[in-house]
Amino acid sequence: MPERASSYAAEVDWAFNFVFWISVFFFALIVILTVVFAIKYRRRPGVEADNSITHNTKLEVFWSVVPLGLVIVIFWFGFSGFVDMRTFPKDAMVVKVHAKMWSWSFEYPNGVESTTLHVPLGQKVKLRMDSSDVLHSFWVPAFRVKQDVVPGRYTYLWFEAIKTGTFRVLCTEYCGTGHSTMLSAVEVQSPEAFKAWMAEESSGKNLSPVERGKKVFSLKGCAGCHTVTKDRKKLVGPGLYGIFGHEVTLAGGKKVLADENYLRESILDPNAKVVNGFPPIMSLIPLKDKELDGVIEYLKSLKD
Amino acid sequence: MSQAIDSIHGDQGQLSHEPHVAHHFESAEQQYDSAKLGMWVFLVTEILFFSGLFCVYAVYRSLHPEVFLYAHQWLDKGLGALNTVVLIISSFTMAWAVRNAQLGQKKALMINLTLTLVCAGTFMGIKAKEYSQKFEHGTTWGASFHPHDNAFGETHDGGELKKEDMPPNTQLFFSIYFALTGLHGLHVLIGMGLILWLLVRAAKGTFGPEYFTPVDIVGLYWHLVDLIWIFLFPLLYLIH
Amino acid sequence: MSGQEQMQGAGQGNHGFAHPVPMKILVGVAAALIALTILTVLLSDFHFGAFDIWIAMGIAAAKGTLVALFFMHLYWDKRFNGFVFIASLFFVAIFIGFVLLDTHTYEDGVKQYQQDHPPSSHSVPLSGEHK
Amino acid sequence: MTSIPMPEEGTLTTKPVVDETNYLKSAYGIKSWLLTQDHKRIAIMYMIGIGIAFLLGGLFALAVRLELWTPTKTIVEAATYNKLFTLHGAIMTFLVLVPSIPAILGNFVLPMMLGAKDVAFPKLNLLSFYLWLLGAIGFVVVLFAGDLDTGWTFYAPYSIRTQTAVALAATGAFILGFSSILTGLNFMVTIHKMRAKTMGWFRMPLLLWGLYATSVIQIVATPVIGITVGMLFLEKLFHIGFFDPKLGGDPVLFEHFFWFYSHPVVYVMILPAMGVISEIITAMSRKHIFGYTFIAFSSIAIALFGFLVWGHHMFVSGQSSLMSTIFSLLTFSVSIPSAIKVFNWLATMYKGSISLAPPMLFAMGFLFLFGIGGLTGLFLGTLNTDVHLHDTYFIVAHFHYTMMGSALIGLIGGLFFYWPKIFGRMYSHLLGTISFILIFVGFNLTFIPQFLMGSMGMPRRYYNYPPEFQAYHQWSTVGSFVLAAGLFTALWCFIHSLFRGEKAPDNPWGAVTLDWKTSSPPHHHNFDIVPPVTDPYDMDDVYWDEESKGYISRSQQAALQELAAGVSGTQEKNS
Repeated sequence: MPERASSYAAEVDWAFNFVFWISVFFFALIVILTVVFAIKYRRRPGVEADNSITHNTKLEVFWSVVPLGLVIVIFWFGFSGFVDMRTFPKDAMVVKVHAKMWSWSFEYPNGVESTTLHVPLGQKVKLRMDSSDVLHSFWVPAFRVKQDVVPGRYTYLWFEAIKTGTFRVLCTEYCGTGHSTMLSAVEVQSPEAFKAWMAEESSGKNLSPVERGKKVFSLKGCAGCHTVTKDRKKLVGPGLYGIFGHEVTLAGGKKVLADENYLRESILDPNAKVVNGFPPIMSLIPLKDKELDGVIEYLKSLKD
Repeated sequence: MSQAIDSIHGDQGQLSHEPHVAHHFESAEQQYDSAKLGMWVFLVTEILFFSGLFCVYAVYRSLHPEVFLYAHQWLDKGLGALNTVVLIISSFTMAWAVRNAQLGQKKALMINLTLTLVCAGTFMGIKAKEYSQKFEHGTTWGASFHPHDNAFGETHDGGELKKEDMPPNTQLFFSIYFALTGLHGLHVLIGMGLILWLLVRAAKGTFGPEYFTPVDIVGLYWHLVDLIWIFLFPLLYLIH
Repeated sequence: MSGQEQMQGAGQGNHGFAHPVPMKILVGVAAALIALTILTVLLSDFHFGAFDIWIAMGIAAAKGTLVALFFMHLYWDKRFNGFVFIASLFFVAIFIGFVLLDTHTYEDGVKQYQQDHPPSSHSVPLSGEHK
Repeated sequence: MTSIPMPEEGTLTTKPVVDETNYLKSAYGIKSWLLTQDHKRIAIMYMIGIGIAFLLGGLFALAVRLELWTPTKTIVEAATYNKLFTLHGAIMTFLVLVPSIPAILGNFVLPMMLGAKDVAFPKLNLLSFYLWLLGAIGFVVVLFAGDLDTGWTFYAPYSIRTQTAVALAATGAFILGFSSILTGLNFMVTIHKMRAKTMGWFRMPLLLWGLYATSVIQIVATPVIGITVGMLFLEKLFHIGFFDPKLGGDPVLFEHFFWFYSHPVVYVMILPAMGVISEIITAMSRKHIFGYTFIAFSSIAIALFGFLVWGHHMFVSGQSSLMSTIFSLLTFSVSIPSAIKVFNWLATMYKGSISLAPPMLFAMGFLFLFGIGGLTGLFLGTLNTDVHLHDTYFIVAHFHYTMMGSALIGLIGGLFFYWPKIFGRMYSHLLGTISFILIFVGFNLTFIPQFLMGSMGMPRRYYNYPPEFQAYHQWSTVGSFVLAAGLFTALWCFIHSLFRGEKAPDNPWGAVTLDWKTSSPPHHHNFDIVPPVTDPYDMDDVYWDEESKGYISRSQQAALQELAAGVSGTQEKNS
């Protein structure tokens, strides 16, 4: 099992090992008996099978009731651990998690947004998660915590980090081509480092439009489908490097100049003018005006 | 050992076979019981098949009761009740037809089968009228749910439908309505096909006291279709 | 059922397993079904609060039992056919019961989401994204 | 029908000799196969069809394993990889595992075990084969009509949005569901109505209890996947909005619908395999089964409890905590009947005289692999460990141990067991043993590493994976090729036996059930005279006959002599 970095990780591991050793015991019992019987009673001339044994109700009831008792105990450990996971502490810091096709973004109570979840050590954190397109699942192996993110409703999850460090976040509910690139990280920092990080982030309000555009571009997950590298590599969507001011051919064969209006319209109503050869599946991403202007400035800045 | 079998094989192996009994059954009764049990097991699969839609109905009615209260006023209770009575009569004539087949009354059997077909036709006619009304109002299922202005105003049973208090997700009701009644209608059509096939064979006089299984089997299927409508009618039309 | 009818049915040279339902029962059951239909329609004008659904379902169940027992021969049939029919209702009950139980217990997550993102009530969002 | 007088060999050189006592030779020509109503011929057609589907599914599996050799792109792009694992999953479950044992071994053996001439509805039996074929063609057409990249579970919002051929795959699954329903219906009615005169429920072989429990599940669960796939079809074409959150639908509702079928269906896969293992272990250990009633009722218990537990697939999917707790508690109720069966099989082997022929090797392999498969299920039924382990490679390994390791090994063991009866040919035990060793080693080498990486943080269905898991993936890929080699060896052993296998005796293993009291290959309509029904596991009823190198049943021989005496007696009277 991976390292233990959350309050109930130890409990989960305990239950895991408990079930593990019970399974090893029964498995060894089955394998040894099979091998011993196969060798001891192998077919030899002159040795007849004792065909008289047909059943022994007492023995059979024994090996029905004993496993039943064992599994009830296993259920109890699993259940008590589960209760801790699903009772949400009142004093937890609520962070809104937005999952979308192939990227995570975290929104703090004071409005700061980030693509990685920064958490102070020992602080209980409650995540309120929603998805804007398909099912995703938020999994931090080090915290032993996982919860699907379902579009159309909020799903919740809480944890308390007990170790500082960076812990990987993965998506475990299949969500399409970029399912395996939908990674993020939980940065557990000391309270001071967290305050410093938060201050630096919230001060970032007066970024220049291009910097803000760059931040929004990665935050809203545009990078999941569009590349900004020179090679204009096609992912699900077209590469956007040097797109500004060039002609693009649309699905109907019509040619359109990719000027500021075209970029603005393609963000506000993605499927109005889809470039030829691409599926019309870009979902609507709500952007504030400053963010929209920032993204357009950022796209304009992508030229050699 | 095989020679012993061959010598015995000659006279005793061949059972006295009645006309309608397949070779692998010992007696007509075993064949009849097998057919009945097979049909009942098939009816179980039909019940489970419809249970999926009844479950969707139950879930969305419990999640959005206001949608069902509002949207069911678009349905015409009178037509629904009439349809239920039509199907009950068709079920009655079908049961009567099974009785006629068992007693070998060929003419009565054909009359009853035709009556059942006529009732089924009326049922589908009334359904078609209701559907056309829905399409006219634009109150269809899921994404294509756009009620036009003529959909609002005075309803069949005197209520008043105003556009502004239409709750969100009203399309759910009509998705369920069209899924349930559509699937049921499909089963009615299949039933009509089967009864037509029975009518043709009855005309040739194949059914009598010693061989009436197909009439009995189609009768069971038809009664199940009626049974499903009996539950469907109050759930969709009589919501209050 | 009435011995005389059964004997007469059996007497007609069939194999004793054909059992025609007497006319009295057929007509009686049909009349009862129509009466119950009228009853349930009339009752729909009265409001009994939470009981409405149960009354409607009760009447429908009564009609269903009538159809199953007499029109579908279960009353005279082998016990196992009836058992198969009842067992299927048991499985349907488990299926709908567990799903409903789950729907109710996760409802608050859905309600809060809909407060924050009210789906536009009138026209359904027809933007291309889910074409 | 009296046996047709044999024309001498030479006269009809072109037309081969019609031999009633061998169903393979009782009629010739393609039409006699394609339109046959003989349950034995339908079983062979299923065997060929399912074999090809298994080959196709296996190739997809090897492609997936090859792609996972390196953390990033090895042979295919992400989109193709998604299609590969989806089609591997869909073909293996819908086309191969669900019909496999009931359709192949069940179809062949069930009527004979009951002493009947055929299943209750032979035409329906042929119809379900052609429905299976139609569904299979549907899936093959999906390959060319845009593939399928939703995972075999078709989960809601993604399966509605994606541009791949989900509607076509849904139709294919619907038709396959219908075929499965009809087979289940056929078997249930046959077991109820066509048992031999003196064969009560508790004198039936345990494979029939397994098949009966399987048909109960097929009849009650399959219609629900039919309506689910139908609704998905309506969702794709008409946007009906049951599962699409944009139209007020609820994706978790789809999961409920899907798993209400898909959990019981894993018991459709395992129960027939357990039945076959009961037959193999008793015959090979020359011992009466230990605890017949417990094993019989545990099959029914697994079938019924199987309907109460589907929620353990959805602990983290947004299902409420209350329901997760209820489902977790009920899930543990299913593990008890499986435990009873395994212990009873072990008790059967106690004090037996165990031959290590290939069927027994596969039966013991089954005990080993099902042991791991069943016990790892405990981790996933426990609530808090499943939160960590859900949708990881731990789950992939678990269900491969139960599906591939138990159901498929049960099928291959069953084929090795019934092969002499089906084709009248023995096979080389050496080839069979080699194939077992390769399959056993390859299988464990493939899936043990997946348990480890699953618990350490490797999610399911990942095209690019974190580099630290590369070693595990590479071991797993090597294992999968060893497993493939083992499977091809088994195939070669079977084909080799068809041509060079020597003639099989009627009862090579000494089983006592009625199907072994027919000739190998059996008569066109199984029995002329149904042999007397004995206790299905009373091994004293048969004795080893050195001359025919097979077992002969004392009760059957006595009945035949008595009948012969009776016939000669009447001939004296009326002559």
